[in-house]
Amino acid sequence: MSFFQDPVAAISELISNFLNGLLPQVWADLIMTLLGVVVVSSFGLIIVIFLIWVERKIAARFQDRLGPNRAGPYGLLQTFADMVKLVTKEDVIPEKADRLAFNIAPILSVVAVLLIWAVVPFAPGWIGTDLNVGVLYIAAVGSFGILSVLMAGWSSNNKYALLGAFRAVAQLISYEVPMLITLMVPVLLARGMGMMDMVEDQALWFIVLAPVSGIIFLVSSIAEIGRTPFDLLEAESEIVAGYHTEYTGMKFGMFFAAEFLHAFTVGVLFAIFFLGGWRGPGAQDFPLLGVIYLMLKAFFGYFIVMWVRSTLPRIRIDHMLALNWKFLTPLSLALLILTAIVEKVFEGHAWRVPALLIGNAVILILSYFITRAASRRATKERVTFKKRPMAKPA
Amino acid sequence: MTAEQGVFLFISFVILFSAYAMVTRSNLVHAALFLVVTLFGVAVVFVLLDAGFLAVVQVLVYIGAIAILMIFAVMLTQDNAAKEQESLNTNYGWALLLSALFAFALIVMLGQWQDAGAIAPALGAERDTVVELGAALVSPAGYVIPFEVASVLLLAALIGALVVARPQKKGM
Amino acid sequence: MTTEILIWLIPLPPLLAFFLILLFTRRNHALSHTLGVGAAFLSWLLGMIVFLAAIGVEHLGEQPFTSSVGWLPLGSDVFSVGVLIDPLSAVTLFFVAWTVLMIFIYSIGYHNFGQPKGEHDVPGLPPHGANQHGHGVPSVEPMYARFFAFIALFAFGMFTLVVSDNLLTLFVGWEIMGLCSYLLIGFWYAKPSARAAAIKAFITTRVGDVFMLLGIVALYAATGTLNFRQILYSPELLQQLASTPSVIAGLSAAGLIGLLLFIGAVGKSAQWPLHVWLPDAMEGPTPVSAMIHAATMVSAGVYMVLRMFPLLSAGWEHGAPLNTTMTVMAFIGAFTALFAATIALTQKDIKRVLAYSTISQLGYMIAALGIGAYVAAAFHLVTHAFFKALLFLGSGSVIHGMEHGVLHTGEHIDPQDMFNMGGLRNRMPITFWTFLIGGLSLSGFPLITAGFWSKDEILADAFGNGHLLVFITLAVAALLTAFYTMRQITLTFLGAPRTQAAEHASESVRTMTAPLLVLAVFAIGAGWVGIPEHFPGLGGLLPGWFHEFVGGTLVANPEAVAFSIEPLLVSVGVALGGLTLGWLVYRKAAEADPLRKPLGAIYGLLENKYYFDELYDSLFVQPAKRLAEGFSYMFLDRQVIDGALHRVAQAGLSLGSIFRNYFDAPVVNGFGDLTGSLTQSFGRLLRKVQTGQVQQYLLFVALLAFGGLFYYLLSVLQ
Amino acid sequence: MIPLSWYLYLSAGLFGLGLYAVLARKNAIAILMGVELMLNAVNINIVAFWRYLTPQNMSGQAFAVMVFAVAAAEVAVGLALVISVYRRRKTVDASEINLMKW
Repeated sequence: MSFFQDPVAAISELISNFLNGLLPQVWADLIMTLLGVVVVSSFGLIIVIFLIWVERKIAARFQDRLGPNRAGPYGLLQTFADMVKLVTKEDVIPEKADRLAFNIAPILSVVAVLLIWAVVPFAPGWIGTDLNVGVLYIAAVGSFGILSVLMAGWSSNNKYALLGAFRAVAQLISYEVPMLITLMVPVLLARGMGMMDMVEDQALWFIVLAPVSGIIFLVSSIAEIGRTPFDLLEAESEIVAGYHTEYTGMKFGMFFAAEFLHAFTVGVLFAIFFLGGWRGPGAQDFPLLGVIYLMLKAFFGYFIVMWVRSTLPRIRIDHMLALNWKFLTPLSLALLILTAIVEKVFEGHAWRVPALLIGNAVILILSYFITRAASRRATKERVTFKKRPMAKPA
Repeated sequence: MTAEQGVFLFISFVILFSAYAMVTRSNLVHAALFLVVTLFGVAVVFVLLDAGFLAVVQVLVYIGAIAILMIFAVMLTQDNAAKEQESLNTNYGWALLLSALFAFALIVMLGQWQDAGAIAPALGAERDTVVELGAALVSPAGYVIPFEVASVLLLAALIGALVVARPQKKGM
Repeated sequence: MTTEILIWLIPLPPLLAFFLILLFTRRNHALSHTLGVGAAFLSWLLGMIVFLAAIGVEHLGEQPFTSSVGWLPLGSDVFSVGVLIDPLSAVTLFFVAWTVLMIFIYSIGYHNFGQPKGEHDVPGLPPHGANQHGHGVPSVEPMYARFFAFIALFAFGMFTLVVSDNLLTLFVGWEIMGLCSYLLIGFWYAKPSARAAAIKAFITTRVGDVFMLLGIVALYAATGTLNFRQILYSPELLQQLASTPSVIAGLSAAGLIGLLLFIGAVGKSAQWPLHVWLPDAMEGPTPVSAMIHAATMVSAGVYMVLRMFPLLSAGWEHGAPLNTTMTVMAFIGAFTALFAATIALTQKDIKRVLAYSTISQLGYMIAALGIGAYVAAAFHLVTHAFFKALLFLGSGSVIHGMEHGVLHTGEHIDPQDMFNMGGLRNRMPITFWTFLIGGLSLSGFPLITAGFWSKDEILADAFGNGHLLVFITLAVAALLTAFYTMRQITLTFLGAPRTQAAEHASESVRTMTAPLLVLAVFAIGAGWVGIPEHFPGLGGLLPGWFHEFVGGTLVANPEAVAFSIEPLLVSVGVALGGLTLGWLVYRKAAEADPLRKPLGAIYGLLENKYYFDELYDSLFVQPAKRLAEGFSYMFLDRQVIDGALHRVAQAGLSLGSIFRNYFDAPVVNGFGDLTGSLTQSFGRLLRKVQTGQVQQYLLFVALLAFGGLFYYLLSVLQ
Repeated sequence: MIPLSWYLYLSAGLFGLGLYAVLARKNAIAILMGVELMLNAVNINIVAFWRYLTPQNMSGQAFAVMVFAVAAAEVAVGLALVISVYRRRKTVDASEINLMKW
């Protein structure tokens, strides 16, 4: 295998040969693993710097502004300047704060996102570890994110922070339900929970086979990262900044970075589960191409997230919960059942794809009618508030 | 001592230490956080036992749901004054004695047992235990009825929890 | 295979009905009872199909309908549950299906469906009646749908019990019925007496159930299976069980397990000494009484004993001396039969008489089993279910008629007291005739009634196999039975009305009388299937297939006892004699019982049911309370040192008070004071047994668990 | 290689700690946490036995899954009860929740 075909494999072989010559097998393996961890997580963390710039630029375009344009060419160095600012800021810990939890929370929030990257298949053969329960793993480590939010909110000893944490738990745990259920759809289609198999099985992108599931996944993921319109956990007009109200300096920076990285990770996951991951012409032979495909697809998902963010206003908390429990969860369950039945009945049949598509369409139409009927009933039953007495000038 | 043994000893130390901290900390949120560490350690033990699926489920269910709910409940029910209170009830002496005896007796009993020194047989590289577990859970020759009963149990718990925790109507 | 599927389906309709009624149709009375009766009807239909299929099969005992599924894999084994229809369960299914259906239909009328709502009716109390056109009329039960839900669940339990092929599911059905009987006896939960009766029934039967569960566990430990056929149809296994000694000296493993199971049946079938719950259970609505006491629940106990008969009789051969278990059964059964019959003589409440009569008749069956008369016991179980259900429903109809009269006249009398009745035969002809048939059947009126044939067979068996003591006891009990039955009929229906209400009683609605008529047919006809072949004149006229059919359940088909004239004469004599005596004594009875004077103190003893309730109260309930209090004092003082200090202080205090009283007050006075204060402070300390602190309770649980562990350790380390 | 007994000792220790929490902690939620510890100890045992003694069939893991389900149900209902009690009595102290006495 030549260097140009697969540079990463070539380099890692080089290093491991070097280490094996130096150290016993166990230690060499350990160091190789650690190196892999460092590489993958650095990749994640470095890409954040770039992401922040991209997001600010694109958001500015949506809002008819220019965005950062002073530091460096096209404002590229803006993020570095911000970093310097954050690092040099005074690190304030509130007096009554719970120091242990307060300090661990931001680290945990970054870790939670980085852990997902361990199972991201970048290209054929390029994966941190190919767990046979990869999908479940993603769902599992996501819970650390919730934990970090809770810890941050509670330990700050600030009522806004605590309120933010409460909202976060209500929202994140709720939206985990439809997200997990929709994740089962690609699992069913790929007949396995391994991430590599998932991508390799997508000769036909799953977004084609399960379009509605893809959309549900994207929506609930946006809720999971807590971005507009689901940014109730840090709604600045209501609860200052939510769970990270009390954080300054680099700790705040960690939350900030984690959020951006999480948003991008959602794009990556969307690409893996529904857009065929690294698949693309020539990716099998040149893994580097696969990485590029994956990143392009991920940016597409990320772009949608940004688009939604700059378009929609924040929704009310009861609407947020109602959308989840009364709409997304039943819908995703219906889709899961549909997919399971179709996969069983039309196994290996030419009608499998059309059947899935038709099923998706039928469920979508049905849900439209049910929702419309429900909303009509709700309009009828809407509580009419009493007219308040007007203040009259004396 | 092999690397595996080292990992095991380290992780059991972490588990027992954090469990001890959970039991003794009077600050309930700290206790819950230590519980999380313990649960995570148990997940690692599952990995050591070649039960990767269980490890992931352990993290998902215990940390992602149970521990979070615990912390949530602590926050809902704790007023700040309660933080300083004595965390143990008046039975603690007896409790300490009894649970120490219990653990000791268990250890003695298990140590006496003939298979205690068993070494894990090879699992076989071909086997995908996740697939086997899935098949066992839903095949009629396996555990499909307990599995369904468990789902009914969860549904019942869901409804029961809703009913119990729902604010009472006036006059009830 | 199709028959097996049908068997699986039998218990399901009532269960479905239970959930549907409870969840959806509670507010709609008509829909609720349609669901309930419909479910009972479906089960009946399935039961009849299965029954007909079953009697069509030759040697059903050897090749019964069975089907099972694996339920719980246990290590290398799979615990399977399934259904089994062999001759015994087929006939049980037959009478259960019929009586259950009849009781469901009867309940519609009994709970006054279609009547207006009462103004003062509240859930939890019997309806008080509504006012219509200036007269009181019965009002509809406020918890109408709930009743149907409960009895549907009850029916589910019974059907499960009958069709199950292993002890575990049998026990599940058994316990479901236990729960339902608790719910139904306490149906009118706002009545304190109903609540107490419900708790009493639940706890008393629970005593038996715990032993039964122990028996089941012991059986599983000994054999590794709970399947009837695997245990009962392998003579080697039974032989082995009968020859292994158990932990109790002098008792084989089979004997111990059998006794434990039998205690379960004693609780469920209300045998002495666990009979106390059944009369009190009359607090429930009458269809419930019929269901619990006649057709299903108490029969379940006997059914279980019949089921396990090969185990109970393991090591015993026909004609050989009885083994321990059987001796116990024969003794308890015969004793209960006589004992309950004597109590029934003096009861005033029409339903209580029947309750004691039920206990007595169940004693008959147990005694019959105890002497090895397997078929006779099964036969009596069937006939008894029919005529006793008939009698209970009939008594319900009487009470209903009386209530009607009470509401009409506005008198304040107890509509269940027989001494308030009299002359009802003109007012309620259908009830009278059917009740008469039931009563005659119960007393064993010769030749035409079902009760005669079954009772005669038991007596013949007892006589023929030389169990004279049992024979005499049962014969005396039969005499008493006939006597109190006639007493009941005379007091209720014959003579002149003793109250205004009785004069204005009215016949019940058709939904109540129709089941009576159907059951009356069975109360006569059910006996004809078991007429012994050699009976003079009648033998062989009708095919007496019952003996052969049910006998086929056992591995060795028991031989019918040879015909002899003595027991027949005795049984005819006691039936007719009892009936005549009853009529003679009560013909002219007015407000007081004519037996009271001649019997004197015995009458009081009987009237108070031999003071068994009081005995149990002072024997178990009070000491339990005292023990509990003492226990707390000894152990539960929370802090050891604090508690010790406390007690030292207490002791000092009482010591001080002794001195003070000794010096200060007159000795007698002081002694009195001291006693009082000591008792008081003692009591105050003692009642702390129940601290309400769950962790202290848990501490004891853990202590016990540790004790078990420690014991195990000791035995292992030896 | 790790002998089976190590896992058993670990689980025994964990069980003891959980038991202590259940018996001695005042706060009802802490008691629930102790119960979780005990359940985890049991699970370690189950899985260890599976791995060491009967790896050929999946009974051990299946039972562990059942334990997860039971634990989830237990926590859901338990916490609901705690919240409900807190609403009425403004305390989650198990030694103060003692209405059922005498």
